Amino acid sequence: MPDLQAAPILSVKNLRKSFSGKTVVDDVSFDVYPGEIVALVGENGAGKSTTKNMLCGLLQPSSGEIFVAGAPVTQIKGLEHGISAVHQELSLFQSLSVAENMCITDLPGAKANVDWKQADRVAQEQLDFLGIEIDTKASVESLGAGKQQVVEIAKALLHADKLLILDEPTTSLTAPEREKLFVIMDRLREKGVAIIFISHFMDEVYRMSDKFIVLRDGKQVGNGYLKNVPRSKLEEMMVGRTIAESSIDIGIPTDVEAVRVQSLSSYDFHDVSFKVNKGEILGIAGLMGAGRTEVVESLFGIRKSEGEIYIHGQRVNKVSIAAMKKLGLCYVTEDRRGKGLFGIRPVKENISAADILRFVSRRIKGFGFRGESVEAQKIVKKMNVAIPHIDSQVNNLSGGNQQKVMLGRWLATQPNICILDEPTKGVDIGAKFDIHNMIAALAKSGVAVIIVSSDLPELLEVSHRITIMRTGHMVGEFQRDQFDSVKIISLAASSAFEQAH
Amino acid sequence: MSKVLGSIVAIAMLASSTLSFAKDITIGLSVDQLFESRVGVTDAIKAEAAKQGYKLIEVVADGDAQTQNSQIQSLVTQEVDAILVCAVDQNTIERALIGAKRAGIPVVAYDRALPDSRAVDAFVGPDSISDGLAAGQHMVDQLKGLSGDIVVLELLGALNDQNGIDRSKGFNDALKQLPNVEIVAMPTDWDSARALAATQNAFQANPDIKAVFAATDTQIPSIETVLTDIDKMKSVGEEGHVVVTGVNGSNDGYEATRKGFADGIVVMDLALTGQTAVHLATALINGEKVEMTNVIPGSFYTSENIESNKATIWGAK
Amino acid sequence: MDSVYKAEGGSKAKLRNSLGALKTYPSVPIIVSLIIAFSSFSPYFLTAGNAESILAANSVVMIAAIGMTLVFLTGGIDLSISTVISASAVVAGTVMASTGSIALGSAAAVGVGLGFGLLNGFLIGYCGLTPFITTMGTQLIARGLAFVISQGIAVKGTPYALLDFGFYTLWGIPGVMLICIAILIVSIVGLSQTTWGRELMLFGSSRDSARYTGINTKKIELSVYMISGVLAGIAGMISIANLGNAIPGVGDTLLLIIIGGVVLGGTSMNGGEGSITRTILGVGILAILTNGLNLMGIPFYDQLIIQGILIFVGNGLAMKLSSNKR
Amino acid sequence: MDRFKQTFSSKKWLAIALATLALGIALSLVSTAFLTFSNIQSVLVQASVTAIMAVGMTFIILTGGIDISMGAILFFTSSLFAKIMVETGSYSMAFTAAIGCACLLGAVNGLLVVRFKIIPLITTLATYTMYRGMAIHLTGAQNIPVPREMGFLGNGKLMGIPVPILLLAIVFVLGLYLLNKTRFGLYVKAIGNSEQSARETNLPVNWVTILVYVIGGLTTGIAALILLARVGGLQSGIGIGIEFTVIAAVVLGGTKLSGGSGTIVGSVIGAVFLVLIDNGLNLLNASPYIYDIVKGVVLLAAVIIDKVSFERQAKHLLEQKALRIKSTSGVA
Repeated sequence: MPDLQAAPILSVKNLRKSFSGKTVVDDVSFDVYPGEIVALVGENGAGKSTTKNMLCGLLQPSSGEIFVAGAPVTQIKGLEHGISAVHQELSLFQSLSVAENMCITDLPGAKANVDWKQADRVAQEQLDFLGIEIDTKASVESLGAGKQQVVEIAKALLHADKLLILDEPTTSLTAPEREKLFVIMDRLREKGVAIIFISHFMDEVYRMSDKFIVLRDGKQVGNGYLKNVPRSKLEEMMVGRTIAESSIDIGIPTDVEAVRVQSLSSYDFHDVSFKVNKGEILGIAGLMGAGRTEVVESLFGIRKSEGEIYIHGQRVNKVSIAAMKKLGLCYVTEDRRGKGLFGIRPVKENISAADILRFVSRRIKGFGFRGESVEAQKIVKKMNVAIPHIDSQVNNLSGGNQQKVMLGRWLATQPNICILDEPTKGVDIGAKFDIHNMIAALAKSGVAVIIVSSDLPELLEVSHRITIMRTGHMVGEFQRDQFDSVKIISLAASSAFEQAH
Repeated sequence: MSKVLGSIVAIAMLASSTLSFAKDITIGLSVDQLFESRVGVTDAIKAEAAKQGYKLIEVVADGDAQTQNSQIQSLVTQEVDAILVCAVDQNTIERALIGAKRAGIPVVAYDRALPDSRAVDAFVGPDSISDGLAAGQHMVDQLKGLSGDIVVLELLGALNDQNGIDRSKGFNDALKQLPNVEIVAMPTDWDSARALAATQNAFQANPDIKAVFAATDTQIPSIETVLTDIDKMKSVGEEGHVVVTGVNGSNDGYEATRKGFADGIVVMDLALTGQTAVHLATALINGEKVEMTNVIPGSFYTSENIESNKATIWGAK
Repeated sequence: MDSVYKAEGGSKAKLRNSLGALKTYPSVPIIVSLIIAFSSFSPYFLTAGNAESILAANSVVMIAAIGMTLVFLTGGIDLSISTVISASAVVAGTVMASTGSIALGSAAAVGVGLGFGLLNGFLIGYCGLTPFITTMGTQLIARGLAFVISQGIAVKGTPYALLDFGFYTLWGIPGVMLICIAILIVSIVGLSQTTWGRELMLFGSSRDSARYTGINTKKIELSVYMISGVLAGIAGMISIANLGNAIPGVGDTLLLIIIGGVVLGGTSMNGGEGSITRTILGVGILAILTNGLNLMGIPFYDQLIIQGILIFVGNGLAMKLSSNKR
Repeated sequence: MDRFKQTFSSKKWLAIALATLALGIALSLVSTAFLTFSNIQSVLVQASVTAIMAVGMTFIILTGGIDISMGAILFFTSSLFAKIMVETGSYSMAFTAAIGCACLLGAVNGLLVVRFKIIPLITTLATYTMYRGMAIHLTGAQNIPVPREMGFLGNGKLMGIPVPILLLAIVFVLGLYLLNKTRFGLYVKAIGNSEQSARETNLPVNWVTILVYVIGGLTTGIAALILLARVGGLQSGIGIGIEFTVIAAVVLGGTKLSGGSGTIVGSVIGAVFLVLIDNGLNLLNASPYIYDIVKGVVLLAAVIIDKVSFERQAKHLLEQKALRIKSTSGVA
């Protein structure tokens, strides 16, 4: 249990971080005592990861005070101060063994004669302490996601024994794995290790944490002891409002069916069914790893799946990207850099990529790109993209402009069913506003829109209907007039743990 | 650069010192690849050309037919008076040679015959058939007394090289005298590493090989290595000695023969080949008729007389 | 270019334009300085005859380099190009020796190239194997094939008409180079002016993005290795016209020159960056360099050293310039 | 069964070991001469040069690099050795210079790769051309014989074991030690897994990278001396092109060309396997030109089999995930 007699392990006052003049995190102050679990919660983009990075020493704060064990420091030095973080993206070396991964930064024995037995022992002890059975000689790639997560935690604890920061540690875990993790967290607490626990899952937060810090739009909007705060209150703090206050007119959907999915299943989701009418905007809410992206990618023919897909009432027998494009579908991926844009190619080629022929007037069939620049320029203007030149490399654009280029590419195919995956991820406010307006305009023109987003206010603002996914299943649906952010969050964020009860 | 300048100065001095009434003569020398015996002939050519006061442009193709073609073309471009060529392989530079012929430039092939060429005016090189025959004859003399089937290993040169083909022909002709001989032939592409592997494998398959003929004596050390591996290294005259003969005249062959490991080698006369090549070119430039094929037979030396003839062996060091 | 530059106008824009061109084709100044240097060293360098011999001698490398460029643009590599040249030359030579028909010979050469291209393309595009190892395997197979068929000896019996074609020139341009130029034009147009070419470039710059955009990535990869095989076949046929006979090892030594030329031109091995025009310049540099150094009497081994340095420096320069591009 | 599968996938070299064993058995059925002590010794001696180089190449490929200048390093090193031997007659000087120079050329590769960040294939292509030119420059393409005593390296015996096998054993053991017992070895594999993660973890990426190329040079230098001794003298162009055989051996041995995973045992067995193919074709009296075709087919078969087994594994993991999702209920 928290030892309040001792000095706080970490104490921060008025922490602030800004990037090129833009403040991302402002006025964050809290104390962490040994053996305490502090939940750091907030919506996507609230500033959690920036705060985390300052706390584990990856970033230096722009201003504010930090005290480690009572002593002031300007920047945290992870190893030295006994603080370490387990990030969402695992950084393990896949083909190396568990022991090798855990000990790589501090190998026992001489440089030229590593004591592997000792390394195994150290790793084994650490894993034993965490109560997890993993063969220290097994290669990391042969382990499941859950065990990899544990290895990462064990590695972090090996080097930092005062404060551990866990960033969404449970998203890729199964229910039993999650239970094990919680047991581990309890053990650490008993040993006097403090934990900062970043999570979307409210039930987990309530089950595990002693204190909470809520961030919203980069500001700390609340902190204190969890037992004094009911869950609905905490969720309100995170969201900032209870009902969507839409300023955008998204029109009224028709009752003509555009797309229907019937008991779709694959490796990543099971028995998913939904439909969207023309002019309707369907939001798909859920947490990362819930299978949302996989569902829409399957709908677009990128992934293999089983089940039935109907477009305009017609069953699609051979689902492939080409077939779906032909039927008027488009899919704007969430992974802009990796799977969306052609970074080193010019803007115009990125815009015309999905339907090159539409951009050119060809004197001879099949030859030439006459008029491509002009047509692409039109799209650029229409989408309000700010670029130096139509021939500039897309890599050099800002996130918002890149997103618009990608949207422009797909809208140019004149789709009648539009799937947008995280359409405003990493985009500034202005561009976000533009994109929301564009989505509304699309719906009003009769296009069926499916939006996958982790940004709940966004879904509340632009959707006619929101359906919620959790661990590969569809678990609930709300019409616009029933929108309730707190209910939606709690539905999306209930874990398997909660279901079991 | 200094090299180029140096040779220009040297040629200018030569030209002024000899009482030459004709214009400067330039000879293009196209070499397939640089290796020991080729360098030997090339050096002889250079020496003879310098003696005659000719300017010499040398290009080396590094074993590549394409390169040699373009190099010969560039010699034609430079309007040389004659081209001396040792082709990468037979038949690989026909087009370039025809180009030279069309430009009215006489072509002398040296060292490697181009029997099918329509463009070569004269050839000078080793008498490979007689060389092979000589090496074979000595082997026959050594093996004559043996009864039963005799297995002989022949390390071929390259299958696309006239010298290799002719040496093999001569050698096989000689061995026809023995009724009970079986020849195991292994191609080596003139490559010692390949000769090494081939010999190794041959002795694995036929541990009873009685004699080895190497189309080039630079491969004799490889044979030595293999025989040592399997404990069959015996000198000439000792019980169980494997008869070894070869053609060429390199230091490898000289040393092996001198030490009594090899029974004997045929030594090519590189100096004479080089001189003849330049003389043929001179004759052709002057419009004289020359003999098409000029072969220079090598001399066979055994371990008994090789040391006393050291001076005539080009490779001996 | 268009509106933005027009609006700027004036000498500044012109300067920027020419600087841009320099960044796209960093090899141009190298070529120009090489030509100036060599022509001052050798009176024979800037002659029609020499130009002709440079052109004729490099047609095989140039045609193969076009194929390699396409492969590089997809982020792959085709090590089998060199030995497929040999294999198709030998097969074509054998066919011509027995039938006397140039048409049949050409068909055989292209057929062999196509066969190997399809094999590579299938294994890489459809089975997802690594290009390096796959083409290393087919390289060995093609070389073996060339030597098995020819028994290691140049195949004689080339029809006279083909030999004569080897000497044919039009306005001083050798016939073989004319074929090469025709292929160059087709490939430049194909790459820059067709949907296929565009999809290839996009695929090379990001294969995942291409897949997500609905580009048939397997077909693109298959087509590229297929074309590279066919071009190797044509190069094999050209080598017969060039050399007079079909030679089993004719292409084997060319691999590094082909890769060197492409890389020197500034086409990136990571894909999506580069062009056929750059390859022409890259191969051109190597050709001019070799010819000029020969005329200067620099021994070939010193030429190798210079070549190595140039490949490294040239590639580094091209990469640096293109990464800073606008 | 599962356990068997697991050891099989974690010890990839077992595949090539089994293939080698199978080929060996097949050969011994075809020829009685095969399964003799002397033949096995001879196979190992023949494999020693490529196997020693394969040990070095394994380190390089494990970091995700490649060195196609190895053949040229071999050529240059043997040229230098022979040249110094002829000019000074001093063994110690020639040995020191040759081995030192081999390491130096490797270091140049490593430095260029680290400093200019041009991909290793292109970097070593450029150095390949340069080293080769330098070697011919040095010797004027002359054949240079080496003293007969040097043959000891090629076919001498120590304690009844041929010296090349002994040297291979030493290099093999040292390689195993370096890769498995030192920090360096772990770093090598880590860099091959993810250079970025390795940098973020503060591993000495640059030093390790340079060092693997030095090891590549060193093993090439040792191989050069053995080859030189066995061939009996320097022949112009010796070793050129050998790097592709070495790469093939490493890949056949189960090392991933993209880096990160692989073993030295596998590479050495891979080299032996390639020699066995030669040996077998020899025994079958096959045309020497078929060798390339057989090797090409074997190489392709090996990568295809590897790919298929990898995909099976990946599918297995996905199916497990699907089962997990199916088992959780969809109702709140």
